[in-house]
Amino acid sequence: MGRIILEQVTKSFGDVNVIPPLDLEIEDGEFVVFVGPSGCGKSTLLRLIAGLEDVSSGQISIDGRAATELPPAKRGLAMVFQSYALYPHMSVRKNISFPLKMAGLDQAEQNKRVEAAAKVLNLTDYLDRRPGQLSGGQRQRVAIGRAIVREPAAFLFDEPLSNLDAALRVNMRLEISELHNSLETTMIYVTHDQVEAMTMADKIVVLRAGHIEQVGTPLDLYRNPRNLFVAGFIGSPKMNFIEGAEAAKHNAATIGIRPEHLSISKSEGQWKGTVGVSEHLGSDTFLHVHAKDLTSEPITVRSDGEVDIHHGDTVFLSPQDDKIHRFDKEGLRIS
Amino acid sequence: MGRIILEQVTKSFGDVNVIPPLDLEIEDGEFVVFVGPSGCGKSTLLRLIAGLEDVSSGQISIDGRAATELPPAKRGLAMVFQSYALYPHMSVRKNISFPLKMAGLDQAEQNKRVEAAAKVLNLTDYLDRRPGQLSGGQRQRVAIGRAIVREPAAFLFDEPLSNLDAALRVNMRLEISELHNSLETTMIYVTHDQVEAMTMADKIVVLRAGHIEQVGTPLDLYRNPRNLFVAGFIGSPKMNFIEGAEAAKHNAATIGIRPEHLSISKSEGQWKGTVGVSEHLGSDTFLHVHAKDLTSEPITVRSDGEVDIHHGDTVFLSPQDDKIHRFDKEGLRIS
Amino acid sequence: MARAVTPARKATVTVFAWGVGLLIFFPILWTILTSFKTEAEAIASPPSFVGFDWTLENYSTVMERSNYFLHFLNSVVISVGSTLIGLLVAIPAAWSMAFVPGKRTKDVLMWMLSTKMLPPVGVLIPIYLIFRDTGLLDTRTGLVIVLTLINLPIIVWMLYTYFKEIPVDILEAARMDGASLRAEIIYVLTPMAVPGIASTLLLNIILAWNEAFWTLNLTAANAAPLTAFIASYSSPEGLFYAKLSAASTMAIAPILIMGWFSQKQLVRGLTFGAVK
Amino acid sequence: ETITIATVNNGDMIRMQGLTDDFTAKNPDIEVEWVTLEENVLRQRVTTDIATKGGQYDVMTIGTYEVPIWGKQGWLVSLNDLPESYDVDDLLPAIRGGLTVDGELYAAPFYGESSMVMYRTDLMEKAGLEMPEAPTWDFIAEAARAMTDKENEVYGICMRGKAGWGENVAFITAMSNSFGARWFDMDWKPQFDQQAWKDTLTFYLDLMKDAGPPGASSNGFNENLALFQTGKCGMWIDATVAASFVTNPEDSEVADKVGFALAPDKGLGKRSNWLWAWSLAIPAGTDNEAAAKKFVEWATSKEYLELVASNEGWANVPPGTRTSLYENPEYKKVPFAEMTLQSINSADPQHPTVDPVPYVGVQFVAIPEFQGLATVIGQQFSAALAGTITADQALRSAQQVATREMTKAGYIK
Amino acid sequence: MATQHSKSAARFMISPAVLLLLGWMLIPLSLTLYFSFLRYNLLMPGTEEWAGFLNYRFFLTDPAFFDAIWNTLLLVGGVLVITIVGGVLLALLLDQPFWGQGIVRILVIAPFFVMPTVSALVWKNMFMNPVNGLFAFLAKAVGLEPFDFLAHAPLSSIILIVAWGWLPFATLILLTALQSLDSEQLEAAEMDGASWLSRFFYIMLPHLSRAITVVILIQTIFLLSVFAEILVTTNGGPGTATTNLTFLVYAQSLLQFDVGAGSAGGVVAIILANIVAIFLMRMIGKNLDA
Ligand SMILES: Nc1ncnc2c1ncn2[C@@H]1O[C@H](COP(=O)(O)OP(=O)(O)OP(=O)(O)O)[C@@H](O)[C@H]1O
Ligand SMILES: Nc1ncnc2c1ncn2[C@@H]1O[C@H](COP(=O)(O)OP(=O)(O)OP(=O)(O)O)[C@@H](O)[C@H]1O
Ligand SMILES: [Mg+2]
Ligand SMILES: [Mg+2]
Repeated sequence: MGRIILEQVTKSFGDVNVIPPLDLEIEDGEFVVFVGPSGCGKSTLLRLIAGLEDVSSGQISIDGRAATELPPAKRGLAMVFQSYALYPHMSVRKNISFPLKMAGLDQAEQNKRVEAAAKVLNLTDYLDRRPGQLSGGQRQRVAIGRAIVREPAAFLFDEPLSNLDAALRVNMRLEISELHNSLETTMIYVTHDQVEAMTMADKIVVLRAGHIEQVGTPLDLYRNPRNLFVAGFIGSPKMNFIEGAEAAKHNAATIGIRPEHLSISKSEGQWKGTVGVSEHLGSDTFLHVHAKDLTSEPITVRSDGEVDIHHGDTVFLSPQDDKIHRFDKEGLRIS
Repeated sequence: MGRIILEQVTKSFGDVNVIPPLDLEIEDGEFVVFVGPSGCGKSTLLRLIAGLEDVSSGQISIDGRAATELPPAKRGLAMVFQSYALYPHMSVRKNISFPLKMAGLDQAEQNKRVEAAAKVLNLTDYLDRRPGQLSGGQRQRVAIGRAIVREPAAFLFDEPLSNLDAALRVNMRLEISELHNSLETTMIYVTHDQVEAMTMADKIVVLRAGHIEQVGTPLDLYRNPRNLFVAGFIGSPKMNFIEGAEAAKHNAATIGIRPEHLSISKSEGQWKGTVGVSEHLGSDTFLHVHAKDLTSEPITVRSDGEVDIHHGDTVFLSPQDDKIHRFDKEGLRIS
Repeated sequence: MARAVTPARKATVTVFAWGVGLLIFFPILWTILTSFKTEAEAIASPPSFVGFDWTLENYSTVMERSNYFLHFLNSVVISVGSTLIGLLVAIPAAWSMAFVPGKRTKDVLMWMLSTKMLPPVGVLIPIYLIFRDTGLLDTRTGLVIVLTLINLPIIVWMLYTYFKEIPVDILEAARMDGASLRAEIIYVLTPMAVPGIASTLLLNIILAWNEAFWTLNLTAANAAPLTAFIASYSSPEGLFYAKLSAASTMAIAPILIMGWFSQKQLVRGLTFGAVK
Repeated sequence: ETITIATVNNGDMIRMQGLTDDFTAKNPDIEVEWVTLEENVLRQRVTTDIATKGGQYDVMTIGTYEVPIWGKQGWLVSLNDLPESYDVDDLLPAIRGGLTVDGELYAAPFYGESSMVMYRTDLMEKAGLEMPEAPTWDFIAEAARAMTDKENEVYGICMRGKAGWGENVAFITAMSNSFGARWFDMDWKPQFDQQAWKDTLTFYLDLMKDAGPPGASSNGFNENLALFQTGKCGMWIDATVAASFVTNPEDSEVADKVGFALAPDKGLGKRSNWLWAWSLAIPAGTDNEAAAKKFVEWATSKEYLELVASNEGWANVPPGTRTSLYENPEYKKVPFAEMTLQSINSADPQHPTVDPVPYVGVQFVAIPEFQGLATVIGQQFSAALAGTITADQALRSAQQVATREMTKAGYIK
Repeated sequence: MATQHSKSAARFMISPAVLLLLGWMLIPLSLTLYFSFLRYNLLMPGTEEWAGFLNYRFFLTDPAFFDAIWNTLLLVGGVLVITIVGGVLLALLLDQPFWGQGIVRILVIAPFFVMPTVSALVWKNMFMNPVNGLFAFLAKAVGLEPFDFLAHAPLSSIILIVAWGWLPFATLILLTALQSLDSEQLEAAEMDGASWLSRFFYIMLPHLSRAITVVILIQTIFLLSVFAEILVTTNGGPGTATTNLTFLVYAQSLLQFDVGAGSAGGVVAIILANIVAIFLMRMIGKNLDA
């Protein structure tokens, strides 16, 4: 249940080729996150899997069955939309039972399953409300409820949290993770949020312009990004890149070092620079250090807690040597 | 230019008293951030200053002039709305020059100022587009552009970044900060985002139900929150609170310790607990530790980089003693 | 713009708005008043506003003379019938255009609207011949068909604009939930578009109710609606203003009352639909 | 059996509708459905129906304009076989003549009307004049000017001015007959370029300008009726049926001050009164011919007149159809009875004009093209009355339009 | 949504509407076209014969023809101007808070429910009549000469009557559009120093442009075929002052039952209407996309 295979799938809208041939395997029970810049084709890919768009060529199979030609209703997948897409004219109960009604289940069975789902999602008290009377987080749970009652082969989430405020996002993130742990159903999740991708995924798929740049576990991508793009995309604040002489010293065209792997000191260190903007979060401080001889961009340094360094100070930075990433001229990792 | 004083300002909507008497002084050139839970009156306060709402009682003065009775157009303030409120039927150029046109400036002067603003905001290439053809970040810059061409006494921002995606937010945040550095105009900024508040503000005003809970610099609030509310509100992930016996040991009703001020160890430490969910960000790991004898909520611990601790492990936590915050029965800080 | 409105200002606006409202409504008010006058008073000069002998005579004459209820029933059947059938045909069409737009969608829509521009007098004879040969003359069915056809473009167009406002997501969600096309339209689209559909319905009932050319020319005794009822009171030899006023009042009363009750719906639907 | 009857919404017809029970009592197997409509709508509908053989009606109410045209087409059932008791010969000869084509009676007259002068006896007296029984146009003009008192909203004369073939054209055509004008000569050549027409129109316009009410260019029968009833007209030349309205004290403020006279003449031997009869006809091919005939017979019979008289009084009997009615001593008491009869008798649809014409009809020309043509010409006349064009211009375009239409229709070769 | 499944479903679902309208357009239209080339008078059956372009020649050279086109345009334009200007003003008024909003709204909407014949009769006889009408009464009351509307300003009077009937429709649509204007935009403009008038011209009016196009589109369709009001009040006169195309075709086809000429007129009217339509569509097409 829930193994999804894409073979040589392509998609064009008119003349625009959005997805070049793409292969992907998603194992049963996996939590896969798609990330990539805006417009790279994440949603399109999800919609191809869902059957909401036709593939231009290639094959999709779900659980070993060819699904390329199946209409969405027949694929046995459930989707949670960014906007939740709840039925505004139905009560929460009706919303959740809608897929069951469509499947022709009898009323008693419908009720049983709805109650069960509501319990899991803490929605029991809200079953008779309309979506318009719910808070954002509750709505999201209804959307998930509608998806889980059916016991689908897989869940598809398209940026489900992007409409929520920061506090709710954190909560919902935890809830979805727990849901995955308890249901053990395949989940495909699109997000542009670093933290979500890193904390939720079993496997992250990094996309750029419809291409898969790298597939791997979050920490794998964090530690061993295959190329400059992935290195820059994964991690926040983003990795600092240094080219030229300093990179050559490491036998690379470019080297990368994450802000959290740089230590800063007023007295001594490898690279010298001047402090530009510094951002004090209390828990951390992000310092933007201008080191003109290394790179034109400021180098971001993260240091814990509060540091006694100010705008204009001259400082020295020292990278942790084993955390330096090296890339060749084509931007590929050298390991 | 830009000194704003509120004296005994109140605001009620019908029966609902949204702002109880409130005093606040904002110095010229300051960057003040209003934070507080949703519905606490942040926007209302901003709109009172802008003149978009009438005060129910009290006085507002701007630059020493009584402004309480002035219509918005006469107060010399500029506002950037959460929704940007761009004029959809006008080009970017027209949008930005609108206030100048209203002020009756001649065409040449208008153009000069628009070009200058566009340059600062990197909008020169987009001047002839309509807002509908711009990305979120560009729109926001147009909204700011419309505000800065006028050289107002102060800028008012109502959650200007909340519509943007994470990456853009970071950029825009820096841009606004830089703008403030270069213009040195008073800015009042409403946000519910921790990072924005901490990194941008000269002074943060924490509001709860129309009351000012505390006013101070970001680090001041981080280090010396005046009460439980401020302590819980400032900082992310939020401070852990412990009551009961453990708190009593410190002569307090409640003690608080931030996740970043706890160290974790498998072998020894002050408090014992079991690891629940752990979230790996690569750069950090957030561990949720259940310590039943201390508190029913899980205690959040932040540790740098990756740690070799897993779900279910028994661990020990040690707070940094000097970072423990103590609160009395009323929730007020004991110092 | 939640600044307090001063009572003085509100009072001024109130007086002004009522003045304008009454001015616009005045012809109708006058008609209603006239319907309670005698024929002689109706043309009296100077005209009297309320200081006349109120009489129900005109109403009783009108009720005696013609079968108001038959006409009324015909009007209801014809306007409601044609609107409902119109909706039945238009909803799927509007669905197609709003949710599966093609290159030609706009053209099709515009073409549909342009069929509305056919001047009825130009095609009366052909239609009359067709109706004669199909036995549709003076039948409600015939009128329902004609009115459905002439109002269909407007219905399609209004629904299209309403549907455009419905997020596609929700229909896609229904599809993911296993709904067939039919289920999608019946359970999801239609209920969501209720305000829009309701105002389309109302607007078209009004248009059909007032349609006078076809309803007059294609009916005789059995299917004649209220427009024919009115036509039997306008300008005979002899004075008729009071009786006409009574008849008019009776003809517009049902639709006015319906309009009254559905005013909110009408306003809301139109906001939601015709204008973004 | 159900018969559907299309009628015009005039008072007499409405009354007939109210008396239907008498008919159904006598003919229990026949049911009657009424379609009552305003004149223009009615004409349009029955014409469409009969011309396309729609078969929606069994009895149609039509006027003297339609009967000759439709009769010639064979669209109507001949009524020559009405029973003896019906007494066809009792019908007024002028009326009967207008409904007969080639010896076949194609419609039974329900009521007939001509036009006459109605005047205010009090105002006439005040002006120091006395109305002769058969006035001339010159007297009328003099009297009208004398009676006019615009300050007090009294206008000496009210005449039709609203554009329309049944409105101003009917009136002016009847008037032109007395001035010696005609629509067409024997070769169907329009005659609007002749002096007689110019005299007619100039006379009409001058008189209306001096002594007519404002807004006359949109006044038809009803507008003038309202004016007269509210005491604003000194004289009103219009249909004889108006007499019963203006003398009805319930509706009319001047009921007891009205006198009647024949329509004026110009000394050329023709008076300016028209002739019209609303008549019942049966379309050929109806399924219910027998029942329809029974109805027509009932509605236009002597017994019907008595029925109305016994129910509503003699003044409300449909006038202008039967000689016997005017011989009835009861009816003779009605003030306008005599004048109506005289008016009707003085009209001759077969020979309406001073000079010979190829057409039938006093205030119309019984050819199909007349309605459209006359509507356009009526618009010109009303424009002249409104003062937007001169009489000459109006006649010139009338001539032009008429020539065009007649050429197109093939009358002028 | 653009899958093969949904595309074919769409084609299937739109077809009833398209087929019906196609039938409605093609059958009478082709008959009309055919008749327009015949010498065909209903009152003279049996004389139908091929007439070539005779009917067209006569219709197009009718002296009233150009007047009719001009009147049609004036009528449509005049009513549009009145209803849109009036509608905007009314919408602004009704958008203000005041007591009895609901009732006033109904009062304003009510004329829309009145049948054209009735409204024409009422206006003509009870208001515009220069002797008995209410306007005349008012004029006399203030010592003025009553104005003879239908004789001296016939087209304007008809425009007034028609506009009265359509004003509610425009008001309704514009009012609802106004209510959908984001209040923050107005506030932003206020912060930018815009006066009320500037806000109206620079913010509200552009916002209403889409609604205005909607009003123009729907009303034009109905206004092109205004007929009852003319028939009842002036019969197309005085002269040709109030003859519009529809009335001209009516005079041709229904007064003298000349089906040939009427059909030719109908065809001409259809062509002209479609020229107007194309012009409108151009304009609307842009505005509707938003
Ligand atoms: N119906 C369509 N017609 C044409 N182009 C389309 C269509 N839908 C999407 N695209 C294009 O395909 C590309 C991929 O779009 P998609 O929505 O999959 O991006 P995404 O990765 O989900 O971006 P985001 O993070 O902004 O949601 C974009 O360049 C978009 O413009
Ligand atoms: N026009 C109004 N009428 C009545 N109550 C209002 C009105 N505007 C705001 N309120 C109430 O005033 C309180 C403060 O609202 P305000 O918009 O200032 O909150 P906020 O702090 O900006 O919240 P958020 O973070 O959600 O934007 C809320 O409880 C709100 O319900
Ligand atoms: Mg997307
Ligand atoms: Mg707010």
